[in-house]
Amino acid sequence: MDVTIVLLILLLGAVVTYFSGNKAASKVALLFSAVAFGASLMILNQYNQGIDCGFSAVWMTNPNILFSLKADGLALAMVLLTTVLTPLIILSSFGNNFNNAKNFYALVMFMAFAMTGTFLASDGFLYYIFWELSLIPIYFIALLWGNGDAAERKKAVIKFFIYTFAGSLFMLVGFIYLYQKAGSFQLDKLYALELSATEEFWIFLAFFFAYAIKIPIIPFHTWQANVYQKAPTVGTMLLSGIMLKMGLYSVIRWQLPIAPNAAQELLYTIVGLSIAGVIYGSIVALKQRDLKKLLAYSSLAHVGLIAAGCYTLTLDGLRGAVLQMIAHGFVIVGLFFAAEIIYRRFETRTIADMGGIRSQSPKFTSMFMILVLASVALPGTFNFVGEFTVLYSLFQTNLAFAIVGGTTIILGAFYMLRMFQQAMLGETNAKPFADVSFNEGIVFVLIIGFLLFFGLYPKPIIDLITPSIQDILVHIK
Amino acid sequence: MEHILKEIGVETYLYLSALLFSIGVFGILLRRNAIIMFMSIEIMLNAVNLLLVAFSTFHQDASGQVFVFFSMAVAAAEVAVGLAILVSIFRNLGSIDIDNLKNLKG
Amino acid sequence: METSFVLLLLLAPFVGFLSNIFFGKQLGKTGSGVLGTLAVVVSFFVSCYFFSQVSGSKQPINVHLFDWISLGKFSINFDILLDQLSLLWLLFVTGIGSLIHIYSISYMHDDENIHKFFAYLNLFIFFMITLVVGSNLLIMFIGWEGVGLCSYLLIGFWHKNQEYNDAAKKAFIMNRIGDLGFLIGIFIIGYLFNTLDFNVIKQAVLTGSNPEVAGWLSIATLCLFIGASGKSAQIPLYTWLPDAMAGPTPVSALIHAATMVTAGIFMITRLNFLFDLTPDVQNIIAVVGAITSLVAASIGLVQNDIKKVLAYSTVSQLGLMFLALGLGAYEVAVFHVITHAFFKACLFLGSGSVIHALHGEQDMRRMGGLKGAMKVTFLTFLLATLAISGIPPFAGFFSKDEILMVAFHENKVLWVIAAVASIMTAFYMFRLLYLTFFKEFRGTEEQKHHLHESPMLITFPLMVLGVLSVVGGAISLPGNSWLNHYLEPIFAHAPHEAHHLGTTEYMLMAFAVVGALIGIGIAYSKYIKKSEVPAEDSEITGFAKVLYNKYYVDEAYMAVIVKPIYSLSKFLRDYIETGLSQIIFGFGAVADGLALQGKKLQNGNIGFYLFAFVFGLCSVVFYLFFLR
Amino acid sequence: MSTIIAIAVLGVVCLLAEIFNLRKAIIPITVAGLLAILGMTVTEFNTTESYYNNMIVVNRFTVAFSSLFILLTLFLVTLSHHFYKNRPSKVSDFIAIKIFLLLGAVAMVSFGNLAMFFLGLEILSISLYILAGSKPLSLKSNEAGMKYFLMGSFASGVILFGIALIYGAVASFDMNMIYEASNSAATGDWFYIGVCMITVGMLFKIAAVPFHFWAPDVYEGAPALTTATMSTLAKVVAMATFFKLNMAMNGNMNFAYETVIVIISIFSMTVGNIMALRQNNIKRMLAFSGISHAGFMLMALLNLSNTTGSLFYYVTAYTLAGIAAFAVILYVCNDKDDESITFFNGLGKNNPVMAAVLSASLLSMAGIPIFSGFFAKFFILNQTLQAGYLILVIAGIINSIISVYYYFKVISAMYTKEPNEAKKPVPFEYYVVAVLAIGLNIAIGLFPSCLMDLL
Repeated sequence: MDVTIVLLILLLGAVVTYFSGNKAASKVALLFSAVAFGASLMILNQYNQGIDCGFSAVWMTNPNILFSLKADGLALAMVLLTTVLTPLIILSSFGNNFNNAKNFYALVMFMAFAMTGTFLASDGFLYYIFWELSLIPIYFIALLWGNGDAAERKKAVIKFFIYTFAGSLFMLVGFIYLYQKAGSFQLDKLYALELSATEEFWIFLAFFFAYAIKIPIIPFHTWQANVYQKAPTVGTMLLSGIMLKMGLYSVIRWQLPIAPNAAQELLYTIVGLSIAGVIYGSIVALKQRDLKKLLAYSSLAHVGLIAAGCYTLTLDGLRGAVLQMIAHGFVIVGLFFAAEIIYRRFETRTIADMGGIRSQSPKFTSMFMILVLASVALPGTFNFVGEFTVLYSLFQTNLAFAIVGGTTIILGAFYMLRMFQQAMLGETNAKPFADVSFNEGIVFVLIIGFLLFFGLYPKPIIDLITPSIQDILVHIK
Repeated sequence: MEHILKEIGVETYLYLSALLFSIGVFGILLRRNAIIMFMSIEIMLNAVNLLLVAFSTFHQDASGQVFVFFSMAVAAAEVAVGLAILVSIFRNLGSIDIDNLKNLKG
Repeated sequence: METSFVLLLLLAPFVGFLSNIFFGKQLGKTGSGVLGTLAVVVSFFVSCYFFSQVSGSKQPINVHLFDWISLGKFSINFDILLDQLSLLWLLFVTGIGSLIHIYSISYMHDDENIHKFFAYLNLFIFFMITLVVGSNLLIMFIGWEGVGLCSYLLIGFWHKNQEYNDAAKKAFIMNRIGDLGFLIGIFIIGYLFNTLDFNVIKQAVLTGSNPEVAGWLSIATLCLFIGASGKSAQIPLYTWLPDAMAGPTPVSALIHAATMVTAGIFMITRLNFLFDLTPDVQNIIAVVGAITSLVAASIGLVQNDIKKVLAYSTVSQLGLMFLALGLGAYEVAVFHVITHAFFKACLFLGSGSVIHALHGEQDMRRMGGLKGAMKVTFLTFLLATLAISGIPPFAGFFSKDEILMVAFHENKVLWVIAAVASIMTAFYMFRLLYLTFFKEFRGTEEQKHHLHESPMLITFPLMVLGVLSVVGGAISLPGNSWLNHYLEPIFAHAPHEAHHLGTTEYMLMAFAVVGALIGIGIAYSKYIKKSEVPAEDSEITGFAKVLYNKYYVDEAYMAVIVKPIYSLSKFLRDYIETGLSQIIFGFGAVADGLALQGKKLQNGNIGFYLFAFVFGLCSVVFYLFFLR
Repeated sequence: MSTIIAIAVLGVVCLLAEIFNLRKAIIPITVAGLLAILGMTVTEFNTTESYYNNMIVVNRFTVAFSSLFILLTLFLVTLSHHFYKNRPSKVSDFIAIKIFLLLGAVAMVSFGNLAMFFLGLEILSISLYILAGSKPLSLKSNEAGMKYFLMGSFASGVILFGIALIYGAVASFDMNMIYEASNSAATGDWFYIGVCMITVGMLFKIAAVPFHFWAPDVYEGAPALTTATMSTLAKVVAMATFFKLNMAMNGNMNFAYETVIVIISIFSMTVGNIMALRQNNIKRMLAFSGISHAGFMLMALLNLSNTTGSLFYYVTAYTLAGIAAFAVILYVCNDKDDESITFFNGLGKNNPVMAAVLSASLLSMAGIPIFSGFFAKFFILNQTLQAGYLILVIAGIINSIISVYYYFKVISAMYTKEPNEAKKPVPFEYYVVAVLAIGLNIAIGLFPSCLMDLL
């Protein structure tokens, strides 16, 4: 069995969901995504036994393109992240009634398929196709099932689409250029390429455009907050939980090993930029009025830190970045879900209109609180493991980076607790707030359970990703 | 025939037909009456025909003259179609001034 | 065997936390309280067991639980270290913790969320134990942040009041500022020694000294000290502690007086071998400690809220401990931590008892004359007050006196500051005592009517702590210190030779006692003789007003740090964000404008089209044949 | 060769059918005939032969393109059935003209002699003039016909002049001779001026800037099916012929000529895309989009020896997407006066399949994977970069970004806006053509090799 099975299940899931009718769609999608998760666990098991689960077949000969999937620990970790979050995200949407549910869930499944493909592809061209492919479903999800004023939404979503599309086209040029040099899009061929300093610089920059917009690193982030706010929560979760990680993963998988010298050259600039994003995101988040926007900026801050970790080019940086990607994926999905739950009951996302929820729904409050704490990387949560490792790598690069980047733990606590206080605490709200339902509870419990368990025992994940990261580091150094 | 060409020079024919061609082009550019524009196109085509014939003689090769027949036939067909369109325009507009045809733009 | 006991030690409170969170409601109010208390008592007994083991064998116990985080060059394990220092802390954390749990059963009985209260308290004990027993810096950091979290949860326990929530948030964020320092310190140590394990670092420090290390080490210890000053409320991060009094009184007693706030001292003592190598940082610590103690004491002079006075007193006492740490007298600091835990817990619980009796009244101007109605409370309070004021032979006398002695030997200026702070302490503590328990009752009639001694569950812990405040000094008597001896293996350098008790020492003791008595005397003359009652808020003027408003430090922080950040945030949100957005839209607008212009070109005029055609033809020909 | 004859016969059959009152059978007969011809053509794939003194050349290139043209005509004829429902008496004419148009197209790519090229070109053009003006009562159609006619015949004149000059230099219309002449140093300036004029004429036919002005007006004014023909069939015929001409005439194509192509390509892409941003008529929008695609296709000329496959792939992808899009446009705008984008509002609700087809075809044109338009752009850009024109690649990329905006404008109108009219049934032919075309489009996207390796 190789990794194509996961892709096939997800794709099949998308098709079956589409034909299953509006009523059954969510359950069918849940089923298929859960099966995909099971399949990826089996792949993981195989991988741990030392069986190569990759796949490779010739797709075209002219130009020379292979349909090749590489399943090393890093890719598997990201695939698992995708396949575990997808059912959770689908489950989280059970309380919503979407028009045309079959389309909606089919798109969600398709997006999961595309993102999984992005993580697995080891042929640059194939990778690019999956990368772009994941953009279409989220465009429709945000456009059609989003909230708020339709014209505004359209504007935000099209901006997002064009912006990210623009970035990735530059990456495509980079890939084409590399192809001219290497005669292949294969990952290892591209790794082995000897490029001149100028070439590396431009290749690095071309990739950087694509990734900086996707991740996003300031000042390329302007699409983010609006889209997060306007998209339906499921879309926001997909975007923030998984899609951002595509950018970060790609930095590690493609950009750094292909253009290591340029990365070394630009290290200070780019790490500095990423860290500036941490501060910027945190400060902007402080005074947001909309809960989803606040979370969007918090996400900006967190991914800034992750990106900084990636670009330090150290083992700790890369490893911490991957850990933090996984952790952030979970926590941000949880937080957006919390926002969604409040919205389901109060029909508002404005923080000022909330408050006093704690006395009405202790369970929800506790779960939200734990997520907030995980988000500020309290030790004991998985986020801490990642953030600590990343900050340590920043320190190895430069003390100032660590100090400035470290302010995230202060500012993060500042805006998150401020939000929590305004949204949840205070005099009991006049409007009734039902506590979490069973379905909602499951999502929270799974997310929280994951974060806490791996917070105390991250070893399995660390062991999974470390060998592949070391392989990549060989090419970087 | 040959000596005539030698006496006058093939370049001269070339210049002549280039001149005729330019007259046609300027006619098209400057006149606004559709019929006159058609005529200018005919002048252009005939300029080419002249050139083809001249070259045919110059090269002692008949294919050029054959080509002229093709070209004349085509020109006739073309003008027939053009006139048909013009007629329906005239029916609709009552005018064949090309400046009236400005509805499609932007 | 040891592993399972260690797990019992750690997990007992955690299980208590879980069961209180999930089943607290079903257990009933008393039930959850008893459960919570039992959980801590179990830990206390396990600690006693280990204590007896270790003090017998003198061998620290190391337990490896599991691997945790791997970094590039080293990995961090989840290991437990039970040595003399951690056991000492364990004992008083779980011991005082148990007492306060018992106290809370009664104190919090009327609160609807009592099960949560006990859950949080248990969680706090769990994290505190983690902090203390961790064998490396990062596990300590788990506990460190964890207790901060519990502090946050408990300060904001009455979550309907947003001011309390503000206080909780402030505490958490202030702590986090320190935590960043701590974290950076950890990084540097990890970088220098490739380990975070205390014992390994100690070995490394003791065996080799690398000059290159020294520079970094100073930064590391400085950062660690910043961490400690956050948690232990030193200048400039002390402002959260007085605000933290918003929490229920048992919380103030447990977390914000006896245990959590001493974590900074624990950490520095734990890493004494590092701080010994960086005398510059030690000086900073000593100075900061001394100044904190003076500033806090001076603010305490004029506060009217009974818990605020105690809070400033705590800050001040913590300052004294840091002074000792900075002077290298770690064992003295530890000694003071322990005695302080006894008498300060007693004071807080006593004040809680008073507040309980007065149905939430905390302003001393509305108290007075309670000694008749609340005999046990008064008596224990008196003992603890004497202890804190440094009257022999109460516990506080010995510990405080040792600090002063060390200071006298090391630096006279610091000694003067500490001595003044001590005198102030004696004054405001007796001011507190007099205003609360003596003279006439100044509250409402209704309160007066309901005045009563607290129930047994409240007075019992008071009595135990009262007794400890009296005899606690015995663990480290001058000249024959059990504590110094016990802690010896912890320190890189042998503890200061117990000072030879010469004339100077006796002079100093006498001086200290006289100073304390002067403070008490002033208080007596003001509040007993002249029967003064502190002025109402609006009437306070002059320097007293500055003191009463805590030197306006909070306001200054607000104006200098918080407000600018808020304005910056608004500015970024309203201008920069939109501006950046506009830039992106600008590209679109440019294209759009071009499109509009282009539409004019596409004017429908066939003449123009033909002209463009000819123009194109000509330019191509021209370019190809004439420009070439 | 047999292809051309068969097509001519089929055209005559169409006309005869009208005479014998078999009006209803015309379209089925034509479709069947075209299918047969398609099959026949495909079997000729591996033969390389020339006929009539090298007048007609059959090789892989011509067979591949001819097959594509036949396929496109097949689609267009199928669409005709419903489109000309209200004008039954004219059906035979329109179908016959389309078949002759195809004849011209096949002649154009199969030429071995400039005379054949010219004849093919004129057959194609004249058919299109007629089709463009084929609604005699509509002023728009008249205007479109007139504009197209005037400019087209002007361009024909220019091409003819070019041919005459080449003839003057080479003394033959035969492509082999011309090829040799282009490779010899002794060839005079006449020849190059001639090449240049033919180039300009062909640039007009594919609607490249600055010879593009006719396209939007004519596309808008002509009946929708004619627009479909022009934007798909006519454009790629011209492109394929232009490519073939270049292969023959530019044996030593110099740098300056390439520069001209580069500049025109960049301008075509940019002008086409930017102008398309503000269009409200979808046909007009597609006209500008077609201009920008012409710019892309021009890139193929910069790497003549390698790009045949890429060009073929590109035109296939583009035309299939175009046919699918026009099938939907015909469906939506059949009973309307013009083709405003607002008519597409709410199509996603009224008719999800047609909306999906249109979205897919627009996405394909925008160059989004997994639709073949993406691969097409990729292959072309890849070849262009190989030829060393990084600047052109970057321009192409930037233009792709711009183009997304207007394609998505239509898509979001279909899905987000409320429909302004009731549902109406989809004619079966439109449905089949739309789905088939987009299906083929996606299929060649998934298996690009099947086309790329042909040539």
